[in-house]
Amino acid sequence: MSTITWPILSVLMWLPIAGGVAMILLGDKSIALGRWVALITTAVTFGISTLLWTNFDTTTAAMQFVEERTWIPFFNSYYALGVDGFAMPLIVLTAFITPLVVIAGWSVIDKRPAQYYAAFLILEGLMIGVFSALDALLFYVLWEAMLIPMFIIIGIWGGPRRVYATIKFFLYTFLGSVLMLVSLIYMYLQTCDAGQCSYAIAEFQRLPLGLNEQLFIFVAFLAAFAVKVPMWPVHTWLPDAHVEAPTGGSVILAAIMLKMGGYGFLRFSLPITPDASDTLDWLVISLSLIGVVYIGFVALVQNDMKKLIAYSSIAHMGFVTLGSFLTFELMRVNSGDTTGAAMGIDGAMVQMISHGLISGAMFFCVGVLYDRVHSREISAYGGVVNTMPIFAAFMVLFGMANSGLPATSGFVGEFLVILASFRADFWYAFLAGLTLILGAAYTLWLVKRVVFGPVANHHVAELTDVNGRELLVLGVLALAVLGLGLWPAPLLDVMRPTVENLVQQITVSKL
Amino acid sequence: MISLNFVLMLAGILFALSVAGIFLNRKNVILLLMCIELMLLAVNFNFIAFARQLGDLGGQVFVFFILTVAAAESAIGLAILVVLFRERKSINVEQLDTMKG
Amino acid sequence: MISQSVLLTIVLAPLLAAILAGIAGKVIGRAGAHTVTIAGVGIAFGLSAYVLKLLLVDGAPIVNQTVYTWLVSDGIRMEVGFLVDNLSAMMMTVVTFVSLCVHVYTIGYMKDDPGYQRFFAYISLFTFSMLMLVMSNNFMQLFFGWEAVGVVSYLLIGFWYTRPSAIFANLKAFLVNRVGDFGFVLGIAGVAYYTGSLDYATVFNARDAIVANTMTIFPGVEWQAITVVCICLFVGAMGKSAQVPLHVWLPDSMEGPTPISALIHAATMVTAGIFMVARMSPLFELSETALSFVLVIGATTAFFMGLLGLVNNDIKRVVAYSTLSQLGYMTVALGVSAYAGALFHLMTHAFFKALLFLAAGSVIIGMHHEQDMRKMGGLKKYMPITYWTSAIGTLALIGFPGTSGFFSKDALIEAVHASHIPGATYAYWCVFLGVFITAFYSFRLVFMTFHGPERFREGAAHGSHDDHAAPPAAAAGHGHDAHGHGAVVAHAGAHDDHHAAVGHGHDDHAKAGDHGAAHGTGHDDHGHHGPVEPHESPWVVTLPLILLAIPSLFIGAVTIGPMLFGDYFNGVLFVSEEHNVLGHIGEEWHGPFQFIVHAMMQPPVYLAFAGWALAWFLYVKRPDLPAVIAGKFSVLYNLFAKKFYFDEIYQAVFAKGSVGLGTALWRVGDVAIIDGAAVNGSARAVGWLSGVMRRLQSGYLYHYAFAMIIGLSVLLAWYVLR
Amino acid sequence: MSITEILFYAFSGVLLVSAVGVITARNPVHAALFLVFSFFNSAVLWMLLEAEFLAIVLVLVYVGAVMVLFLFVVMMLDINVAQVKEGFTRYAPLGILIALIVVAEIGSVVWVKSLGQEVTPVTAIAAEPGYSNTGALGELLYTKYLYPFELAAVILLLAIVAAIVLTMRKRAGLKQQDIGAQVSVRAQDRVRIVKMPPVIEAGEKQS
Repeated sequence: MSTITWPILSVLMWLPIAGGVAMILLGDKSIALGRWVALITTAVTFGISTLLWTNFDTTTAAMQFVEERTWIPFFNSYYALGVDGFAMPLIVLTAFITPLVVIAGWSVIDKRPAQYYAAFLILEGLMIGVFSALDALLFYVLWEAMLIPMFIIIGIWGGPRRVYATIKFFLYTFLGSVLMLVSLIYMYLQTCDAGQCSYAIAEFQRLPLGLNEQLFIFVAFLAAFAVKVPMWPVHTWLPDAHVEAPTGGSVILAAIMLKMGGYGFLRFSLPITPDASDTLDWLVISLSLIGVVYIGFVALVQNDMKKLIAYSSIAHMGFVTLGSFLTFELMRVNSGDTTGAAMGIDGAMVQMISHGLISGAMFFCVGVLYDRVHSREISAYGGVVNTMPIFAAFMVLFGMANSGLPATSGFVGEFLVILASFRADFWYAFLAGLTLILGAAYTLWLVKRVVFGPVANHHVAELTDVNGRELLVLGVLALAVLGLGLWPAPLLDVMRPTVENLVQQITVSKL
Repeated sequence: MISLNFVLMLAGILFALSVAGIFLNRKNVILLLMCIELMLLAVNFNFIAFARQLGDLGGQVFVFFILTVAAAESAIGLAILVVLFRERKSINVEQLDTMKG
Repeated sequence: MISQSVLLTIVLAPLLAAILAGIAGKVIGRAGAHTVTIAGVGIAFGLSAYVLKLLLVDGAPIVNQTVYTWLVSDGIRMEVGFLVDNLSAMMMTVVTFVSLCVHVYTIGYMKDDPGYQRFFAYISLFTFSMLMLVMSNNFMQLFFGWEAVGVVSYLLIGFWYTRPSAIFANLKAFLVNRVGDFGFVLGIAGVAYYTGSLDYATVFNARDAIVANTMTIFPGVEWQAITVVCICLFVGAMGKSAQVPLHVWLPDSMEGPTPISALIHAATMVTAGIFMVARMSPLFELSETALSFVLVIGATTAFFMGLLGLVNNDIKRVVAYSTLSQLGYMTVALGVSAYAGALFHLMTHAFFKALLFLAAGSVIIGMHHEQDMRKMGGLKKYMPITYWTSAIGTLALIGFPGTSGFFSKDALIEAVHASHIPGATYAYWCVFLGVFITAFYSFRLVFMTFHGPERFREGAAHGSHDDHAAPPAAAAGHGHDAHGHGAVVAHAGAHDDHHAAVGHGHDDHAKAGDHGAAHGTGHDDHGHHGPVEPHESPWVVTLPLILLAIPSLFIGAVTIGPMLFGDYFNGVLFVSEEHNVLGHIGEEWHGPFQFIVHAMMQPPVYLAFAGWALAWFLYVKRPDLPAVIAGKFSVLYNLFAKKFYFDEIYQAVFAKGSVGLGTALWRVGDVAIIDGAAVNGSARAVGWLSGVMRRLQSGYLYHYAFAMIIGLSVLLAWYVLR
Repeated sequence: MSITEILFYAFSGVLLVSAVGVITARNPVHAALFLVFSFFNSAVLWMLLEAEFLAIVLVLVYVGAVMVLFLFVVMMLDINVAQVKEGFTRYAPLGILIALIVVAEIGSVVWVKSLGQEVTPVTAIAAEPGYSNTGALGELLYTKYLYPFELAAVILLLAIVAAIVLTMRKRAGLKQQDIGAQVSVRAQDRVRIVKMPPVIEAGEKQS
């Protein structure tokens, strides 16, 4: 029972933004204070987000903690917030990762630190807003607004090719999302024709649409979300963005921003255009599988640690899209039986959360090394374990999690998706399962070349092991990764009504 | 009674003349400005003719505003011209290609 | 009644010990680390034995209970729980017993190693994982244990992480295992699909649902679902139990310290595949195709991997090949539905193979980390306990009548003989000839090591200028091999396997970063240049040898009755009537003694004696002959020495192929096509277009004015003429 | 044909002729004078079209102010007429063609599509007794069009300021008063207090 009477979602959304503004006002001179402001703001946000979890009603698929205020009366658009089983875990994840990012950047960022933190805080607020927006216009505005802080983070604190990377990142994501805007406006006009103009996502989901309309809308959504996920072949912005981004930027990008694509598929594509999804699911599934296998091979040959992890992110996110779109194939193969559909979506969601933790952790690991040696090249390392045993232990743990070891969170999502995809087609499961081999190959080869072996050069010989701050970040992430891997049931319980509702919703044709 | 058509035709010819003037005097900014004045005059004719025809003084009010804006425009235009001449010692339009892409 | 808390204690005691030793290793120190882990494993062993007693003596009911619900998705409950019946109780006891022995042994073996606490943490963690695997009551947890033992094995093979060969071997081991796990996961997915559950009991009850289905994997070919599922599951077993063609990791895994070779790569983990297939016997029984597949793979492994043991000179690798071959025997037993026989052999093998490995380790300690058998000989008088215990192990391995290995192996061969499923004849010949080979290479090892001249003395004399064709890489790989006796280092290239090329490592104690001088202190007592004087190992090493020798000798005779022909596995293993070879043999069962008498009239025993005799002839009587024979049959010799070129082929096809494919996809797909043509290409197209368009921008005001006017008149014309 | 029509045609003809003069005159001064002349003609025509106030404004503002401005500028700037007129006829055919097209288009709208006939004339506003064009216009401007009117005033102000800002320049070597600098000056900028050791001259000592 949601017993919270105060507007918790607004607080979650605006508190970090207010903190960010405060950071800008404080300026770089009082950065010692500013860091604490940032940390406390994010920590409090995380604290509040846990209330979201504890007060969440796991028996209903309805939106919870709903707030609604008129926003733009002319468009009948509302500042409407609310969460269900999809949004809530992602919000908690966002609130969980951001304090870690703040801690990770504690003494590392010396160029305009106040603005650095401000960007992250504002970004956090916007991301929470995206996950909780119930109004499509609000969603869109926040969705685009989110690009700005990330653009700034990569563009100012990024590496040498940051300009290329930021522009690529921005254009890619923007190109996708303007198409989404078109279809949102189209649906808005459709609601007007139906009598009551509305941008409410729930209205869109109820909107009766013909197959052709659905196909266009679906493709527009696909453009927006596939870029964000990212799916093959619109993935090439991600490695570049990751390579150039500062550690914190990479973490947020991989851990949370990529999830927006998956979230979008679940929130928009599937329920709004079920028939188009049915028609085009082969496309999404084949792109996902190509992503898993193709990207797996590409990841194998990367020389740059961040690029490797970025590619592995793409491969892992392939599971999200695969799991989300299995329903229709399942119905076709098993003559209308949707058993397994919920498992696929469950798997997709768990994969999102778990990938958020693991890829974040992997990027933190790279960041730890980068802060010391200032190189991301794999060949610049070797035998790190000799000088940084504690770090090496974490790196191996996260590497194992990244390759989907049971008892780490990385396993849960992949396992569920493989189980579900086997129901649809043996070859789906076969190709998806290849990630067990490929994921282990590229991750552990990375671990082998970086962590193990004799000390490779004097840089490695001079390394010092993780300090307390880094230990805290990595330790917290390790606990989360193991915790989710050992007992994922609470997460699944939170999502169950929403997932079942979604499956039920998408199996009913709108035609 | 002056027929509306004749006034409109007069304005049209005047307008066409000023268009031709822009083509002819393309190098002389002052003459270009004058042609624009002439063009506005042609437009004003239409407003006035319709104001009379429809018995609506709104047209004349518009002419009033056009005159105001045209006066302002020519004042600023000429000021720019003066500055330009001061800089370049010429008002030859062909030397003004800083907007070249 | 077996309470859940007992079971939890069995599992968690080693885990807690591992965590304690791993995280607080510095705090509790070396003695603390081995104390807590031995205590943890000791508790686990004690309670396992207690549970076994409860089951067997007190007739406690089988435990099948859930500890907690891992997750519920789409109606499928995935739980963590325990199934303790006679099978798992047996496995638990064996695992914890061998593990306990290995823990004690490690105190001696690793005493100078800087990673002492870490090592104990790992092996304790391994014990935990293995227990989770065998005690599981569902596929999910089985898979957890399955992967967890793989990870610990990965960590332990790469224990000496500064050695390039070790970290190459551990990556290879993990990846090859992952290939198996890939099949295994598909099998589990299939099980979940057809039965809607992952719980053993539910699945076995619903197995008819699998049989009823067919599936089309390749268009036009209908497969029985049960066959696909079973073969997928067996692929997992092939990875873990190192069956051809996924066997390549096991010989390389000898890069790890010897205790773990004994514990993981001989006694317990590699038998997980055998255990799993036995557990799944209700499923495998339903598909004769799958059984045939199992049989053929097992037979191939049993015979051909044995052949490789003939030519190897590394003491650990010979034992490793014998492990491969013995795993093949077990798999053959599974293939002919003699699950009990496989498990029986698994158990006896666990004891005698752990014994052999630990004995080999003891020899290695005694020889100051020399692993090449050609540098040994005549050790009998220096290391009597090691000699006698390894002799017992060898006798058990070759199936000397009366030893435990004899009972399990002979029953197994009988079972294959009695079977009629496709492939049984091939399998019979494989295991039959395998007996001879096993006996030959086992005694070759014994004779080369313990008998004959004391070759280690010559080795030191001219070891430093050995003219082995050691590639530079090998030399580099040994740069840190700082033991102060050059002979050992120089023999790096002596091994005939190509892994010397990547720096084959001796089982030494070199630790990362211990470059020469730094390490010297730890080995002061070993750091002599003169002839190596072998010595008997300390009691912590010999005690486990003796402890393991006892069951190696006797456990077969004691347990063959109930396990093979009795009702020990009733209700656990399922054998359909037409496959029941053991039942068939069991009709003639009149006790162990009669079994021996009966076996003495059969050829296998004499084959074993023949192998023994041949080994004696070639390595004691005429030690000059082997080289001559090798020269005569150089093609065959090279084939064996190169391990049938599996490594080379895999390296070329899979490793190089993947990297090549990855590079091609990246360079061509991503960089050239997607980024180059599509992304930057569209940017360039826009650039080109604007380059064209900019010519329109002459910069002349009047051009713009003209354009406006012309546009205006055109617009007007369109408006007028419309 | 009434007298107004005759007057209309007459002045129209003169207007067109003088317009041609504007665009063809070689000398910009002549062009400006032609423009003045056409404005005068227009003012007459506007009176005929019952827009008396605007006619007066046209003469006063345009002829009186704007055109004088033009003339000032023309005379102020030393324009190289020959250079400016160079290539005069290069675009002439195109210009004439465009002009003809525009005329044809407008003509077709007016005559072929009979725009004039479609617009039904209302009773002339001037017919009411006591009607004053200026008064009526004023009433509209100060009521209905008050906002635009004020905006127009702002635009004019803007034009004034802009014209001044654009053309004002500081000549080098010209001594000018800088009020800002004068006001913001501080004492220490002007007076420098120098501490000096007392110098005792040799002669003083003696005396």
